[in-house]
Amino acid sequence: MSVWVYGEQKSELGLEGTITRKIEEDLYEVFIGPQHPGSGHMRIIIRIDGDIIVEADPDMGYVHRTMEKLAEGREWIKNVPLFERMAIQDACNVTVSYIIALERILDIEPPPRAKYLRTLLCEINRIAAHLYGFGIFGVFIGHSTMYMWSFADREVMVELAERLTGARLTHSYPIPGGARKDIPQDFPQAARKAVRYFRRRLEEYRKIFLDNPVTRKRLEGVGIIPKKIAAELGVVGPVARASGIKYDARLAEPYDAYDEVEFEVPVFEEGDALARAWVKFEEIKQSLRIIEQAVDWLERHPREAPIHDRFWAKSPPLWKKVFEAEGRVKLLPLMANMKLPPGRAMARSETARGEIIYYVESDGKSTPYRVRIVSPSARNAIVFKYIAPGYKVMDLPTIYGSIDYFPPEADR
Amino acid sequence: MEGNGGNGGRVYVGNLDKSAKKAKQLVMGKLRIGKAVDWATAFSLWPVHLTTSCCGCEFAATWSPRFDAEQHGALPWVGARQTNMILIEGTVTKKMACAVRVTWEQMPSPKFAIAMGACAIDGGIFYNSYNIVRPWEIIPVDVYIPGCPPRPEAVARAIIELQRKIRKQRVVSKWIEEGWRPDKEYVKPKEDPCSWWRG
Amino acid sequence: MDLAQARKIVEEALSGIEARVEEGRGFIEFIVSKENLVEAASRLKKAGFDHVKSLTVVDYKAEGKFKIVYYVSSYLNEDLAGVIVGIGTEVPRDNPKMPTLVYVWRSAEFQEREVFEFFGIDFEDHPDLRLLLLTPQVAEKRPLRKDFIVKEEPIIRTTPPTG
Amino acid sequence: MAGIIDLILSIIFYPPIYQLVLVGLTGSLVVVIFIIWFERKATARVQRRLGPYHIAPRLAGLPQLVADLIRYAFQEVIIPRTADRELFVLAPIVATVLSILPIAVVPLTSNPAYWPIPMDYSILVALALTTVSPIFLIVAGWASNNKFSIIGGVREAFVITAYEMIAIMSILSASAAVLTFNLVEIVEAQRIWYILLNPIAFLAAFLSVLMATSGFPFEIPESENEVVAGPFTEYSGLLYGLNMGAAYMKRFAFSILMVLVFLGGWSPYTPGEGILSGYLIPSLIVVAKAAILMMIFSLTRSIYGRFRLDQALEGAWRLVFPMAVLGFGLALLEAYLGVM
Repeated sequence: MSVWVYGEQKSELGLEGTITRKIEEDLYEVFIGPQHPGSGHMRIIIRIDGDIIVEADPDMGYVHRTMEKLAEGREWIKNVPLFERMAIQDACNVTVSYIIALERILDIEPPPRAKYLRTLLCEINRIAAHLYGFGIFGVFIGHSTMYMWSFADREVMVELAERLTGARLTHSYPIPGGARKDIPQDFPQAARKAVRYFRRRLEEYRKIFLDNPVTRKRLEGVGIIPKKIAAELGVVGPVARASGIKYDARLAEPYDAYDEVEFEVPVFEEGDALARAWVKFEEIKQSLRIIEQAVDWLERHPREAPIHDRFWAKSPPLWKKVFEAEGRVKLLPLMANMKLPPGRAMARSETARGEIIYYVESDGKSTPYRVRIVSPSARNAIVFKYIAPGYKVMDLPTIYGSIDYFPPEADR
Repeated sequence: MEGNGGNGGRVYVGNLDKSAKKAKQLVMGKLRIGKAVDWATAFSLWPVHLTTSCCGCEFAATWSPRFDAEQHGALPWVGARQTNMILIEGTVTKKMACAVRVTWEQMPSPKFAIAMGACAIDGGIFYNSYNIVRPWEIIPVDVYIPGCPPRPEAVARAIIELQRKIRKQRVVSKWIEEGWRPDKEYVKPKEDPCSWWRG
Repeated sequence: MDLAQARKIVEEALSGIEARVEEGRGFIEFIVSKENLVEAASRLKKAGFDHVKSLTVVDYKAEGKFKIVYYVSSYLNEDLAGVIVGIGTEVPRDNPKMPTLVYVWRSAEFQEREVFEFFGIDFEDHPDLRLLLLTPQVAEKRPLRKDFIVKEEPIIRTTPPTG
Repeated sequence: MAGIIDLILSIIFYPPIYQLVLVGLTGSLVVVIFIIWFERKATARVQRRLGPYHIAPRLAGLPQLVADLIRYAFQEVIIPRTADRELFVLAPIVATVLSILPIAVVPLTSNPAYWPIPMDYSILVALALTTVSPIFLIVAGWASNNKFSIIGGVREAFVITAYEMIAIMSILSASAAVLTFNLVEIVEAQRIWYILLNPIAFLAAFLSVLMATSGFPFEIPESENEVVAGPFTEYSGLLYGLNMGAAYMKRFAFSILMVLVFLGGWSPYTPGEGILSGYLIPSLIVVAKAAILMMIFSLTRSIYGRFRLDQALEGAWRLVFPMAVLGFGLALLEAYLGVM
């Protein structure tokens, strides 16, 4: 068995992988996916020696829908719904950094109300996406009740988002210079009710899932990523935070209203699957705090169009009336064909699975010259290759579920 | 002779095809239980676990407590061999097309297909992508669900539509009598979706 | 820490290596020659930039070159976490070859495979340079290069749709 | 002609056969239909949803399994070209038959006229018969010639090593307490149900039955997230239906054994003369108790995930096996003290 030569750090980090295709032939090769309940829309080719995984080779691209290329042919704002399809259960978080990149090129700053609105929807999405992750995780370790409960409660958040934006999943909510809609009148009560409900439910989740003896036994000590290796592999989001890396794009480079609201970033030291589940669990609690604060702020401050004056000033008076009545910002037709000044920008935001990065380059036309997306799942995919070997076959779904890998996002 | 199954005439197994035909004649001709079979299949549409794209989110939500498609007897099942329905969830990429076709061929007849989402109808938002195929080029689709993504109610509705179709057009009992789906042509992909894999 | 401070740190680390500095909004990047890339990257890593956030390739067809930039940042050093620094190089379009940085930053491994299939850039000494996302037939077309064109319907029709 | 009819009648009314047909086949089918419905409904209730419903709203979806079975019965049966054809077809059939075979030897009444086979070692024979059917799951996994099936079969083999000893030991502890291998004597001796006298053995038996029938914390051979459907991955149509039914029928057979040994058998009722009082009512009581026990078994699905294979084996050998030994020791102590 040949071992990778790995620079100077080899002995220090113990990061040794085996070269694919060079391993001994007589090992059992099992193809997990793409039609397999233990993998989503991807395939993991594992080779096992007895019950131990010797090598895992993630075979991605089953959901590669060529977003980067399609974006080069579409107008700036038409790319928002396109990028949203990467992770539709986390739509606002995924697109907000693209919008921020556009705003950086345009050199505008959205009004504070728009910032709070975006933050509100981002956190609602984050909870929904974490619950989605919990549900899939539950099903992966055979716990169907966790799947059903978290999907049932996810509907609460989905409905909240629907009230705010009008769509269950694909909100297309943030737009350059602001947000598309103000909150409806009865939204604060509904949001507070949902927060109260969730605080109660989270206790029950803890009892049936995180503190369940069978679950604990399955998760503890599985898929351990030590801090140094986590940094070396460049994992993001809850995976990194469970390994003791205190990194969150909301802290590192605060966007929207995150520098004004109060929240903590939970960091765990263990780095195993249980710690990753706990990070997500604690993050839901923090998101609830942020939702409360954002709703309070929005209620305290007067309603005004949540969009930059550059776009709003030119709007006809009728549209202002529409906003007064419905809270809906109508877009100028020129926005669809808007030309951006030449320039390059990069922006990051923290989605539920970790940090997403957009590199946007404009050459002065109405379509981007290049958009580069690096999504959290794409960066976490490397975990399969380096962390899964050495664990048992039955640990593979645990690792998969705990890093909350979402193939459409990874493949773009 | 191929393998040990070629002759098929061992004493204790018998000729399965022949005995199956006889049993079919007996059951369908004499007992007339075609209606019961249609009823049973309509309420036992088990979709296979194959998530092709992001509509899988709403697919999962359809079986969540709020919409609970298990009410209608549909239970997502793990292996292709034990199921009789495939639910295409959104875009099918060129790489995934192979998986879709193979899964479809693995499923035992009578089988049904529902295509979910705009992408499964004509590409949807990805209509000009270089890496997608239309599902109807690969498998015969019974019911289409528009929407991007369709709401869970729409998915449940599609299941009910399919149930109605099976019971009204007596798809399954006709399949048993004639050995093929009378309402659907056999779809053969123009180009082999697995060519990238077979090399 | 803001970008100006980060620039100082990187310039200090890269002293002796000729680098062109380009600033964008939200990042700063240093373009070095192909030969110096591995050395420059190793020095950046020693300075605390421990992971690759994004490996971005832009195809400048008119100028006949690819610009390949590794955007790096830090996890272990919390001061550096707030900045994104790019280290990159330019290779000609007709013969794109460059050394791999997998041995410096392991987190670049999958992204280099991705760049290989989308642009056809050959990373010398990459341990496992295979296709990642695409099928061989699609990857042959090198879809993210500018000479691969996908058609898009115009948003404003000049003639009304008929029928 | 009359001789042939007599012969056929004598075969049908040969006690083990009619017990097998009446209780084993018909009874277990009814119980399994009810239990699977109960399992799906109870799980749905815990998970705050409805479960099967629209198939028959007035019966709350009770015929769901009937529909599934009819659908399976009329679906194509695919035999892969690479599979071992004979074994592939035979294995599920034999496994299903064998899994209800223990019912053919257990007496369900104290009236000697209706004992299937009057013998003194009925508990031993019944336990011996329960150990045969899992072999055919391994055969099914091997015959499919599919990687997942083979891994599933191997897992089944591992699990067998863990639960078999425990099941035999914990169920035999009752016979150690009464100092007999005759099930009727064991039942008759239970003035107090044996579960109260020896709860440790009951718990061990409960866990071993969960393992034997892929109950939920131990649903490892068919663990879908790694091995799709375990040994049954390649099975379709009727053959899969049989496979799926076999696990529940096995659970039914085990439950009847456990009812006789731990739960007093036909206990509040004293069988009398005649087929109604002597056979039907006591066996109905036993089947009803077994159904209640199976309902308890099925509740674990909604509470637990599944253990890893090595954890299940470790738990079985480190925790449940000593428990079974302890139960056996307790039984011997009780025999010495003459409690029963």
